Amino acid sequence: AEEKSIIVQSTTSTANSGLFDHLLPLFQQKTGIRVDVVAVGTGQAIKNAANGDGDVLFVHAKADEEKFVAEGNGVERFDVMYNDFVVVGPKADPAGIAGSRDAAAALAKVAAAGAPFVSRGDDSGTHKAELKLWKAAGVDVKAASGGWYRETGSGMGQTLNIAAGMSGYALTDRATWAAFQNKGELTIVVEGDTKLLNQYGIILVNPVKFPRVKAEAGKAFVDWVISDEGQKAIADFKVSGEQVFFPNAKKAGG
Amino acid sequence: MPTANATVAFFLIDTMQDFTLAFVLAGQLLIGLDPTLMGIVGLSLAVTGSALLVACLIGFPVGALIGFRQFRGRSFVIVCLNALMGLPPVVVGLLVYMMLSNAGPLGFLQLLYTPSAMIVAQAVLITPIVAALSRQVVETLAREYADTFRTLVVPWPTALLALLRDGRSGLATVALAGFGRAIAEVGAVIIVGGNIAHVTRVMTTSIALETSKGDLALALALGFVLLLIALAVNATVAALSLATREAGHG
Amino acid sequence: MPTANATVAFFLIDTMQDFTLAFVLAGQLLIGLDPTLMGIVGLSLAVTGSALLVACLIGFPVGALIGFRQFRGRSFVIVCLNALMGLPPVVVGLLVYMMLSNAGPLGFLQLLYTPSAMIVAQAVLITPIVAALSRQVVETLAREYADTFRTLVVPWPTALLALLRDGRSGLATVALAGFGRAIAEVGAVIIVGGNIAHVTRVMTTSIALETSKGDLALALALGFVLLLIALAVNATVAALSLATREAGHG
Amino acid sequence: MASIVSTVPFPGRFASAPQVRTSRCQRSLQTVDLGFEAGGKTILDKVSMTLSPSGLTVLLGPNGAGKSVFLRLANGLLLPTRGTVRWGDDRPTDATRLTQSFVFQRPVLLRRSALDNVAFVLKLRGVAEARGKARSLLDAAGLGALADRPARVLSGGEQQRLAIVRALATGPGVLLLDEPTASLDPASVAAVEALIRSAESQGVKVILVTHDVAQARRLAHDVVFLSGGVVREHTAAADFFLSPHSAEARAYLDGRLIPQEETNSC
Amino acid sequence: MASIVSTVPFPGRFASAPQVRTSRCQRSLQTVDLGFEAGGKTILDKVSMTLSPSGLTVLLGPNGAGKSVFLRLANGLLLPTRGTVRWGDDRPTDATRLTQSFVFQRPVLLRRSALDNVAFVLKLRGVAEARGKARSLLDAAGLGALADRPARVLSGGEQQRLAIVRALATGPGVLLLDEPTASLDPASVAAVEALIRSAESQGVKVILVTHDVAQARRLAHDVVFLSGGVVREHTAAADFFLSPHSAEARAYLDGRLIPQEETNSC
Ligand SMILES: Nc1ncnc2c1ncn2[C@@H]1O[C@H](COP(=O)(O)OP(=O)(O)OP(=O)(O)O)[C@@H](O)[C@H]1O
Ligand SMILES: Nc1ncnc2c1ncn2[C@@H]1O[C@H](COP(=O)(O)OP(=O)(O)OP(=O)(O)O)[C@@H](O)[C@H]1O
Ligand SMILES: [Mg+2]
Ligand SMILES: [Mg+2]
Repeated sequence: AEEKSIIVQSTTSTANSGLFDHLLPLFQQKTGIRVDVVAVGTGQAIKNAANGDGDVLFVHAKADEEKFVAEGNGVERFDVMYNDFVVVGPKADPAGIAGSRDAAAALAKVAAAGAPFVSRGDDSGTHKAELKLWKAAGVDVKAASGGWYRETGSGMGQTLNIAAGMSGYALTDRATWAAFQNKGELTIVVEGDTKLLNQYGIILVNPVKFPRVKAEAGKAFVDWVISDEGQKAIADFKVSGEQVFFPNAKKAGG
Repeated sequence: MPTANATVAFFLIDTMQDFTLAFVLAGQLLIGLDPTLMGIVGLSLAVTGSALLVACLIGFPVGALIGFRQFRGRSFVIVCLNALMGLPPVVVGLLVYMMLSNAGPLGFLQLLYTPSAMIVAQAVLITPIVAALSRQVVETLAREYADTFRTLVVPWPTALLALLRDGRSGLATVALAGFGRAIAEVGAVIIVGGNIAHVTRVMTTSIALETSKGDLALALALGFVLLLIALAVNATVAALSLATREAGHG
Repeated sequence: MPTANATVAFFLIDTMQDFTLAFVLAGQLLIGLDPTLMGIVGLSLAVTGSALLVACLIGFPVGALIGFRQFRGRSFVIVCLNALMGLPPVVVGLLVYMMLSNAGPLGFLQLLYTPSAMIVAQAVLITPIVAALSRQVVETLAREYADTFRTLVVPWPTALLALLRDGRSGLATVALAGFGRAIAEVGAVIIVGGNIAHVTRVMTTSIALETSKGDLALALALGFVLLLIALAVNATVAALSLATREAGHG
Repeated sequence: MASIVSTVPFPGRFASAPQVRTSRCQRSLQTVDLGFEAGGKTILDKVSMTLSPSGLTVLLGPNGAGKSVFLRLANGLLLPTRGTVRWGDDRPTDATRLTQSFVFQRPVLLRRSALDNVAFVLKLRGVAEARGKARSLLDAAGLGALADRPARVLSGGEQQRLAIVRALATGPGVLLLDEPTASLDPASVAAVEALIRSAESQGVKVILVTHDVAQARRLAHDVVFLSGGVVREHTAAADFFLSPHSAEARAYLDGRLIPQEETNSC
Repeated sequence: MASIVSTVPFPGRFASAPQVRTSRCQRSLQTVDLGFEAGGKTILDKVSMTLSPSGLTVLLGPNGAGKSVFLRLANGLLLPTRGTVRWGDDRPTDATRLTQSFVFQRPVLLRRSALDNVAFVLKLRGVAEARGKARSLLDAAGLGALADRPARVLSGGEQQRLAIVRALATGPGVLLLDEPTASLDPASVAAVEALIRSAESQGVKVILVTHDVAQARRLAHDVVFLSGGVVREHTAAADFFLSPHSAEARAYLDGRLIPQEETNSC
């Protein structure tokens, strides 16, 4: 029997957390559909999906996702889950922000101390969230770029590697952080601010616009992810014994 | 500052640990014959092998032709060919992606995110390299043979074959350079292959993935495995070409 | 299905648009002499130029030595050297990262995320390539000269210099191959350089960044600019070596 | 001499060589005001002469006179920078080269076995069973024992002989021979001379460059004497060796240095 | 002959060549049961002989006899597969090679100008103002006009002459000459012979390979005759040319083929 498979365009941070390794076998066992994940930058994932290269888009950049649907590239967006961002930094904590729950204030201190801050600088969901925080903190990072503010223009894991290498601060999603192996001197310094929530959405690529989209199998995946079963599977996913994604599909109206 | 010194010492042990850990891991991976790893290694070899075959089938004759024929604009062609050795993999990946994308002219072939797409991308990447280096290698021999071939009125296809045949030991190194570039390449295959587990994941994309997960030791271990594969391939080629050279015709 | 067909036609235009847009953008970038872009181009050339210099200074003599000296285990050394052409940039990046990181043995140099680190990584990457290809190029000449040098009792450093000198046209292609590999490389420089805006951002890391942002047209435009730079460098080298060849000594 | 021919390393097998040339009608070589410059030097200057369509012409002249360059121009491997070369009405082209065989002063052998070197040209001319024929040609030339050796390891004289066998294998109408016996032992010299004679007697035009004056004496119908890139004389052999017209040729035959003023060669 | 020497292209400048050799005491070349195999063939077999430490020895023999291989073994460029070669008490090493100059049958010139080819060996021997000296050596040899030409474009004879100049430039104690006049015009042959004589008269040991029997007659003190890799005789020149002992040498001198049974060469 020929194996059915779909392609999901997603982001490196989602894939690197290990979530898909947990979810996909469950889904395949149930439906017989194999899910192939292409993990790239958020922008690239959306662009790929907009070219019809993929059946499902699973990212965390709400505004861009809504635009994607509005332009007719996707059928409908569903909230899936959220996790939260944390600020990590060197144990030595040169900016003295450890333990703070106010992310914007903490970042302002980092800027004031001129301590190295490593930004993804790649227009990803995480990067956009970070820029919002800087705005709230009233810091013009564009001007500091190249000085204490370092735009790495790379993925989350790579950016964390760089933060570890230069003992700098960085904003990361908790899932990637939990799965990240090269922590070195880094530790979480700020967490728990409500401004640090990170919402994930899932969209079936529009089969009317892209006739080659495997609509049935794709829809099955979307439906499963936002179903009770899928949501429970997400809640069950743990990194080092810790839950990192919090399902919220029902609330968002799936 | 005794504490600072102690910290430094600790770090030293730290990366050295990563390093030795990588060796141990590489050994374990190899001894364990982990089926996932074997699949990845197999795909790497299959993709790069196919791409190299294509690149040699095109690059050798093209390089040899440019190497021995005199024609207008030859220098210009050589400069372009040499410049194409600097084709960035990511650019090749993008170009191939645009062609093979569902929104692209060849989308109907449904090759994107398949090993075939990776073969295409690697072949595009290394064909200019194989051609440019073949040109250089063949040119030395071509200069030696040129007058003899002209006075004998050797038609160019025959001349081409003769140059490729008699220059094969040099061309083996060229092919190995192409192989090295392709097997080590990640930028192109990750764009057109998508690094999909069990489908298009190869050694280099695995290394990139583990690096971005921060598992440097595992990334390095995979790198050592890749180098070992490259070594095995090179040794095989060397053994084969030594056999010809011992026949005295090298 | 008229609609489907119409849609397909529309899509075709879609990636083609990206493509033409890339050309237009590349033109604008070049004409506009955008200072950020110029900085990036300058850094690319400086890093790759320095790395190539190091690679040639080491790789040429090493390759030439292996090319003309007979010693035990020579074939083995050649196989290893050829295999090192398949050194993946990411692995090189990791190794250099581990050395230069604060936790590494050379961390005190504070080179990580500086252009120097990128030079080191590229040099490590291409030195084996330059050496392996030089070996091949020099070997032809070395075989020709071997008996003459032996009967004249030419000490090896002199022989080395003579081979490098008289084989320079072939070595130019080798250097260009090394240049191409280095200027196109992204995996190593992004790990040790960090692609930090205004500090260590080069052409290839910019291309990778724009790609991951999904701005394929801009990524491609940068790729074209990079190719144009490679073309310019190659043309310069060709002009220089043509000058020597016209003197008749090629 | 006939008795030698049958035992020397090149028995008269030329008559049985594959006859590929479609037209045996020979055409005379004519040069008009031929000149060649390279590296900023005039290497040949104002060479105007006509060689008869058959018979053996010897090209004599000191080192650097331009003899090899002349042969290359005649074969069309070099293009004149002035004047013209014609075989009958034709400039040298692939078509004329197909009827000619050129043995270079430093023969270039393919990096293959001796046998494959000969088989290569036979295949090129569409001869069936090329390898078998090549082997019998080598056997006939007394090189059979060397057939499977890489051509590159042959001795100097063996290489030269292989090049001659290869040149004759195609059954040419014109033979351009650039010092073909320079490295040969006396017996091989005699054999090659016998071959040349035999070819010539079958109507093959031979242009031979040699420094072996005795050989020139033995073989030449007419002699062209070159020095400093200039034809000093073109004389029937009998006259030339009796008393050459030009001072340069006299000096050459006497083994004296040609006065520097009159030449541009060394 | 003396009057020629002063006008020929190689005036007797050997005496003024840089004298690098530290010890003029020549040592005799002695081979014991020397054998060489390659490609599965025996190329030299059981060569045992002693050459006197001075004077000119001519090595004669048909093509493929093993003459060039013998010279290479003597110089130490090849290692014997059997037996030994000794210069006095020493095996061939860099030290012995430093006192020897070898002109190959096919001289290899560096891909540089003629001048740079000579300057290269002078620099190698630590001669000051190498380029200036090289130029005067070329001038003295009548090759001054070619000094700045790439060596690769020189004519065959010019290349051979350049190689000889280069070999003499280092002032060797032993000269190994492999058919050095094969492509030379008669005047250059005379000049080279004069040079060889002059070197020899100063105590330089010369081992000369040639197919020019007349030249051998003019120059040889003793003759070693090789065929099929075997020394057929080693005779004083006077005796050899009067009546060689071996059938092979007689055949060679008569220009006859050496009977196949007795040789392993072609
Ligand atoms: N490309 C070139 N550039 C400069 N000089 C050249 C070039 N080709 C040939 N020559 C010169 O032209 C002259 C004639 O060369 P040619 O080979 O025809 O001499 P030749 O008569 O065959 O001499 P030989 O008897 O030594 O073979 C030589 O002096 C040579 O140096
Ligand atoms: N590496 C090799 N493998 C096989 N045969 C070889 C090798 N080297 C030399 N020979 C053979 O050894 C024989 C002797 O060669 P050598 O060059 O010494 O001859 P020679 O006496 O100098 O002849 P010539 O007068 O033609 O120069 C030749 O028949 C040659 O083919
Ligand atoms: Mg000549
Ligand atoms: Mg010889």
